[in-house]
Amino acid sequence: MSEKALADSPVALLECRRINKSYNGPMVLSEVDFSMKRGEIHALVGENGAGKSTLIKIVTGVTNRNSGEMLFEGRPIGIEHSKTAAQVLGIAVIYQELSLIHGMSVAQNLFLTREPRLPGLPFIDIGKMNSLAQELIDRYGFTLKATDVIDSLSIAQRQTVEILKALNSKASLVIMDEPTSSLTSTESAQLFGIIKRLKEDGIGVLYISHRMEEVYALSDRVTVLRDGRKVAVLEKAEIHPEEIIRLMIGRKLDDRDSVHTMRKSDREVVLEVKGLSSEGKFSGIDFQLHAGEILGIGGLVGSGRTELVRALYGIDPHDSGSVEYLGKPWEPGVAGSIRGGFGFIPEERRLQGIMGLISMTGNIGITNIDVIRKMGFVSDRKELDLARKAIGLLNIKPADPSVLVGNLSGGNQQKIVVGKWLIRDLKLLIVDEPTVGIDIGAKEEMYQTFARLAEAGVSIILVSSDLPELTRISHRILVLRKGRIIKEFSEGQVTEEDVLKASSGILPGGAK
Amino acid sequence: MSDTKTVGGGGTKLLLARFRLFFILILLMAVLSVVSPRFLSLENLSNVLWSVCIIGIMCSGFIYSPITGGIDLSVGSMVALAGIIANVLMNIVHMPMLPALLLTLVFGLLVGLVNGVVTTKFRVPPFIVTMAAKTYLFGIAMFVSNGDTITIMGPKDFLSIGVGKFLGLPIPIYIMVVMIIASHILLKHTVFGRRAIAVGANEVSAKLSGVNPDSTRILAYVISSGTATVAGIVMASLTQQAYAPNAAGYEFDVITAVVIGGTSLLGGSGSVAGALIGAVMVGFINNGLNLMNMPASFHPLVTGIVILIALILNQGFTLPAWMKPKKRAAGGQA
Amino acid sequence: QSVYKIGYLPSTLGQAATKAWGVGIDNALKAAGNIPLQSVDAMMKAETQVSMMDDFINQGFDFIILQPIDAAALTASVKKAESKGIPVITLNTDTLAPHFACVSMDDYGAGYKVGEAMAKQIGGKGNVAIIQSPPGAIAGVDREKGFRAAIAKIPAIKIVGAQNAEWNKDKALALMNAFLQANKQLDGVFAVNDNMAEGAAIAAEAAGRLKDVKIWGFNGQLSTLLQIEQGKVAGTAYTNAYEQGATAARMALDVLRSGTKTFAKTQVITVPPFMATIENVGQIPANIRW
Amino acid sequence: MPIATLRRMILIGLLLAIGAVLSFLNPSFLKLDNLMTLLQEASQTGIVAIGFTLVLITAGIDMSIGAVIAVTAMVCVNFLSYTPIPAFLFIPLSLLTGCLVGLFNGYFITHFKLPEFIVTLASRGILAGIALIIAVKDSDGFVSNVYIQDPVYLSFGGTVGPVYIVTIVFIVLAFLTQFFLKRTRAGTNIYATGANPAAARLSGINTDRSIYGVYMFSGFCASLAAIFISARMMTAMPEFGLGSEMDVIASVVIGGTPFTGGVGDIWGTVIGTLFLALIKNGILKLGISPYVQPIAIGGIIVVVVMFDVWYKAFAEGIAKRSAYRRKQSGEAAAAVAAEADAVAGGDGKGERS
Ligand SMILES: Nc1ncnc2c1ncn2[C@@H]1O[C@H](COP(=O)(O)OP(=O)(O)OP(=O)(O)O)[C@@H](O)[C@H]1O
Ligand SMILES: Nc1ncnc2c1ncn2[C@@H]1O[C@H](COP(=O)(O)OP(=O)(O)OP(=O)(O)O)[C@@H](O)[C@H]1O
Ligand SMILES: [Mg+2]
Ligand SMILES: [Mg+2]
Repeated sequence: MSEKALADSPVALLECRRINKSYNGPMVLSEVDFSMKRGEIHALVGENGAGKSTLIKIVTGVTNRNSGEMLFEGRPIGIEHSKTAAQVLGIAVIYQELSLIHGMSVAQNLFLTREPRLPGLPFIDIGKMNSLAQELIDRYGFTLKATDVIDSLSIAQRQTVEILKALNSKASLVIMDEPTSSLTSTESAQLFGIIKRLKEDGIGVLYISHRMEEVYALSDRVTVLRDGRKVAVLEKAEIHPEEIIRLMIGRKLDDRDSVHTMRKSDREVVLEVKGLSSEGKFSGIDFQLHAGEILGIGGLVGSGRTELVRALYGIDPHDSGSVEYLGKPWEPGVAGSIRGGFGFIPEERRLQGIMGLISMTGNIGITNIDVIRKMGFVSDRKELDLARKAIGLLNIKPADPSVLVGNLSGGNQQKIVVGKWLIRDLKLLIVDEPTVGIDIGAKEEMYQTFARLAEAGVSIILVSSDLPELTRISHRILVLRKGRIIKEFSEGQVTEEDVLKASSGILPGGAK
Repeated sequence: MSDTKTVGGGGTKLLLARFRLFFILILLMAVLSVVSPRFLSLENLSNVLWSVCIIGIMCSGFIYSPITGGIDLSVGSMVALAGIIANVLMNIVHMPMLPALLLTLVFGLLVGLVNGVVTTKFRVPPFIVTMAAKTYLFGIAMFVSNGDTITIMGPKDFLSIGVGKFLGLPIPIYIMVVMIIASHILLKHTVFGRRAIAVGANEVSAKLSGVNPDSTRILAYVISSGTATVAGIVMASLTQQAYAPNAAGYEFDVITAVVIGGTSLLGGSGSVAGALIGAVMVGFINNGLNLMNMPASFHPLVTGIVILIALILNQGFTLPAWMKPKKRAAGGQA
Repeated sequence: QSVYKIGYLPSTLGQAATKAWGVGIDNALKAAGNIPLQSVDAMMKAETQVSMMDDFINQGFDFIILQPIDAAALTASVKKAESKGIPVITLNTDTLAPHFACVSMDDYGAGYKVGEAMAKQIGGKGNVAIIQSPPGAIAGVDREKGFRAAIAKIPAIKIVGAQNAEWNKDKALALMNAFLQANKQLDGVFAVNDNMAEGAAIAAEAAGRLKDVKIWGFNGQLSTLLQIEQGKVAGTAYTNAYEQGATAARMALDVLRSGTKTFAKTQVITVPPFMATIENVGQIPANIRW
Repeated sequence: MPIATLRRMILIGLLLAIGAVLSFLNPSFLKLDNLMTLLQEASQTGIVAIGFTLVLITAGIDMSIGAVIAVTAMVCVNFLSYTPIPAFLFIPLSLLTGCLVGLFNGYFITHFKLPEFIVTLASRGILAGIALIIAVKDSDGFVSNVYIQDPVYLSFGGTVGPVYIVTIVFIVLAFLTQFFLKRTRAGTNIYATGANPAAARLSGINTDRSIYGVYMFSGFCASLAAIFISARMMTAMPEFGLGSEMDVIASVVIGGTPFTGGVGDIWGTVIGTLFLALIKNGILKLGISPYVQPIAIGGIIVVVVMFDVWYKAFAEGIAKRSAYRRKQSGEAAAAVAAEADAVAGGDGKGERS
């Protein structure tokens, strides 16, 4: 059968009917219907914890459904299909959590379980594997070496390997769970090209993203989930930004434009950094941070932003330069920073932010141990109060403080990471990519929280690759490039494009 | 159910697990009392506690090494070495008892410090560091004692620690109970306890929250070695003997007790009370087998099987696939 | 006269008996002209002892005094040594292959005598228990067999329990507690070494039943003789371990000087045991207490 | 790769240096007999260590290997004493013992999700008991260690030329296992299982099968070693091998296979085994107090691993810095061009550095 004929055939590529699921507790999915066609780009959207990842895990057999029916290319899929079934069936998945094997090369990862073998023998043909892998990389135009070890790649590069891995299987359905959450705009653009190519080849793409622009631009149809129920399926013509958001979160959001005005602060200087350098990471960093100011730090991936804020917080040492905090010389160090009123929200949530096997209370308590301690002992009651406060503040779901954080949805985990700082008495909050994986409603809430904090006099350093976010909420933006401050936007109107150009070394003439 | 009990690595599930463990213990006691009528006598139970006290004392401190995501295999050798050093100080250097025991304790703490520093500052996996320590501490014990089986003849006060009684119960039982309670409070209600759990659960996250993972870990090994030293002193006085191969392999008994008690070897959770129950369970099994006069060959076999059963029961029983009732296909409508 | 290289290879150096043999050997060698002795510790592991034997052979020792951890396990090594012209004396445990000599303590016979002596102490009737060595440890097994043979002759004495305490004092202590619990009437306990007898005595004393239970050990090490004098341990099968070691050393020197290298039959020398009890323990002079 | 290679070179260098010092201090060291027995010792540990390396690669641990040796030896002795089955038939059968134990371990680890350490520790106890129970007894019911005289069985303790058979088997097994690890899908799956089990599962690897596989192989290797040990000693004791876990672990770790999983290979283990055997032999040779041996071995393990950790950090630092410099100069230009394309109407000038 030709591809064209396949795409037009009446049998849906994937059909889910009345799927129910609970993880020993409340229903995570109830009576969810879902269907998609060949050659279709279908977006699945919903708030954090709406059940998107769970639905695709059920489709791929990683998790079992409680009840419901599933058909793939017209054939029913059993309730306990094996973990490899997704591959047997021809479904390729890019999971929300990266699933590459460290210590192995790009090629080994791309061909995992499908390694080419010497003709007639059970032995792997390493040379062939590497050349096939390199071919694949080149075909899609990525700059990777097949023999590079995964550990040496940046997060963005790893994400591209993940994408290539999915492309490498001859799948008729490709599922992507937030594939762009850690990609830069260039790589994202590349990915969109690939997605369109897949569509042309008659392959269905199921796409999950919290970046609404992408959803509008790409999808042929959108399914909206809310609290584990399907609330709507929108055809191409019906896809309107306000409508989707309303369906997702049940209310409208303010309009946002892409041009923002920067404003200088004349309040007292909280932090003054002079000539801060750390070999191989950043050098000659000078800036001042005022009370109640949100200082954005932009730059390409790998420009040294994370390293800079880590050094400021005192996790990593610096080589030279000095820091003044509240007018006094300051030697960065984590414990001292926390005591001094710093807060820090790290970049990689699962690795650095949460303790998955521990309850929300425990996670929040350890950061605020100074608040709940008394002569070496801790007060359980105070700790619980803090946890309740954080849950209320960010509307964390479920609202049970004894739930293990590892069992929360990705977005709610991120809320814990942020929330545990917000309940403290802060003077300076450092946030590194705070809204990765957070749904649009929660994002807005978080922006408002930042704005409120700033109003109350808290200074915020915001590292973000999300340009709309960066330009919209920052009062001032520093752009880093190769570890140096290449540009400062402190007044006038700034567009996302200006920041991007500066990050790439193309300095706009306008501002400053 | 109130939430207050669930803080810091608790969770309702763990609470249930703890009760479950208790039920398993009761079950075991019931079985043993049926098998051997002597089992439930007060005197026998006190004897079991007496024989468990070395392991129990070791557990009280050892538990911090798995909680912080490590392990301390050197505790067995430390017990033996502590006895030898205490004997050297008291009967060869002729120090008075109290300073001698304190000095022994200081030595034990130093060993823990070395273990901790090597694992944290030099980033050597704790399994290897403490396995090596187990080996060289044994060597040192052999070296110091010249390989002798030393019979400790005095001082009188020292010998009465092990065999003396207070209110009808041997003194080591009191030592064990006090140390277990202290350790329980340390784990559940102090800053150090919280930090130890946090470091075990996610070191990076703990670090970003202002916990110093290295010093927390070092302290964990110091405590572990320290309690092993106390156990060594009690054992020396109990057996009136100091001998390098004594207590060899006790580290495995301690690990078994702690794991039965619900402590994860991966770090981030642990229960001192559970560890005590675990130790008592192993003690009961041995005692029961002795009472029944079961041939020696069957002891390790039965103990191993009971341990596996206890672990499986404690973890929440999962039926093997082939034992599960067959489910009808999806949702019934297919 | 050339200096001989003589090696002493006990099961472990850490026990009073193995130590005393070593001292006995060393003293005899010193007396015969400052002949050096090298001793190594196999730490109770047969595999280790075998590889140490191999090493002694490779290093070209002239004579090896071996206390085999296991009769069967060391047979191959003894054979190998003698085939390379290195005569071997075994101490206490004979191996299965014929070799130069075995200086033995007669475990079976001594165990038998312990049985008789204990039976007399408890008046020819009652309950007794045995604290065993690990299964397969030939010396312990022979002692137990001898003891059982003696007790079997007296129908009024019942063996109510036999358990392994792995030569350990603390295990013997816990075990004795169980014996005391399980048997309201317990009249005698035979521990197959002194160490375990001492452990049993601690338990009996703590339970207040030391007077009722006659605890016997085996070996006759210094501390146990002391406990016999104090009335805590009822008796032990004492052997003069110094003399045993010295005998082995003197035989070694004789054969080295004679130059004989092959032996059709193992020469067995048995050192007689002495049943030490509170009545006669004073007869053992201090210089042969070890 | 160069990191691992260089480390290996250093270890080999050290090996040779210690050998040289020893042969200088004690002439009997270089005797062929001594070298061959040294290799024999190393091979006995080494065979077990090969299996153990695979377990470590899956980030597991197998504490039951010592007890497997004991039980296998007992199984063989039972065949010898009570059946007329010839050795060449029952030896393959008895090798199944280890595989069965591995199956048992694998079942409890994968099905009940119990920690590897505790499962294998429990099976160690169970096996130690079984070894005693099935041990051959004399007429009074006491364990008696059989003196093996079966010529076929004993031939396993023999030599080909000057080389012990166990050494040859060790080398062949090392080659095969290394090839299996690096060149088959099953081998790759083992690495993936250890490096990131969740990701491996998502990639469609049956991690349970890998785990069953490594524990069964580890058991198999222990059983194989048991044949050689008992043939060498012409007997089998129910406590054979118990406690040898530590030597095996030490060899593997000195060889450079870490506890974290996903990394390691057989050549490292081979070198580690030789290293440990050499140290032990050396201490014996130099007539140093036997009590120094544990002190020295413990110390060496710590020093080697400490060096490892330091060296890895050092080498990684260098690699990172040079990669960073390369990036700064070369790839930056490409990135600039790409970004410039993406930004419509960019009027700035591309920066070159
Ligand atoms: N392993 C688990 N055990 C228990 N509950 C879980 C588990 N995984 C997910 N959940 C719960 O299921 C719900 C749906 O989670 P899911 O990961 O599907 O959300 P999502 O829509 O992908 O959200 P996000 O956008 O934040 O990734 C959440 O409430 C979450 O807490
Ligand atoms: N010590 C170092 N040696 C070599 N290269 C380094 C070093 N530190 C950082 N780099 C490189 O420089 C980059 C700086 O990383 P950093 O995470 O600070 O960038 P970023 O601007 O925060 O980007 P991201 O969006 O990934 O957070 C890294 O990707 C790494 O490749
Ligand atoms: Mg998700
Ligand atoms: Mg960053």
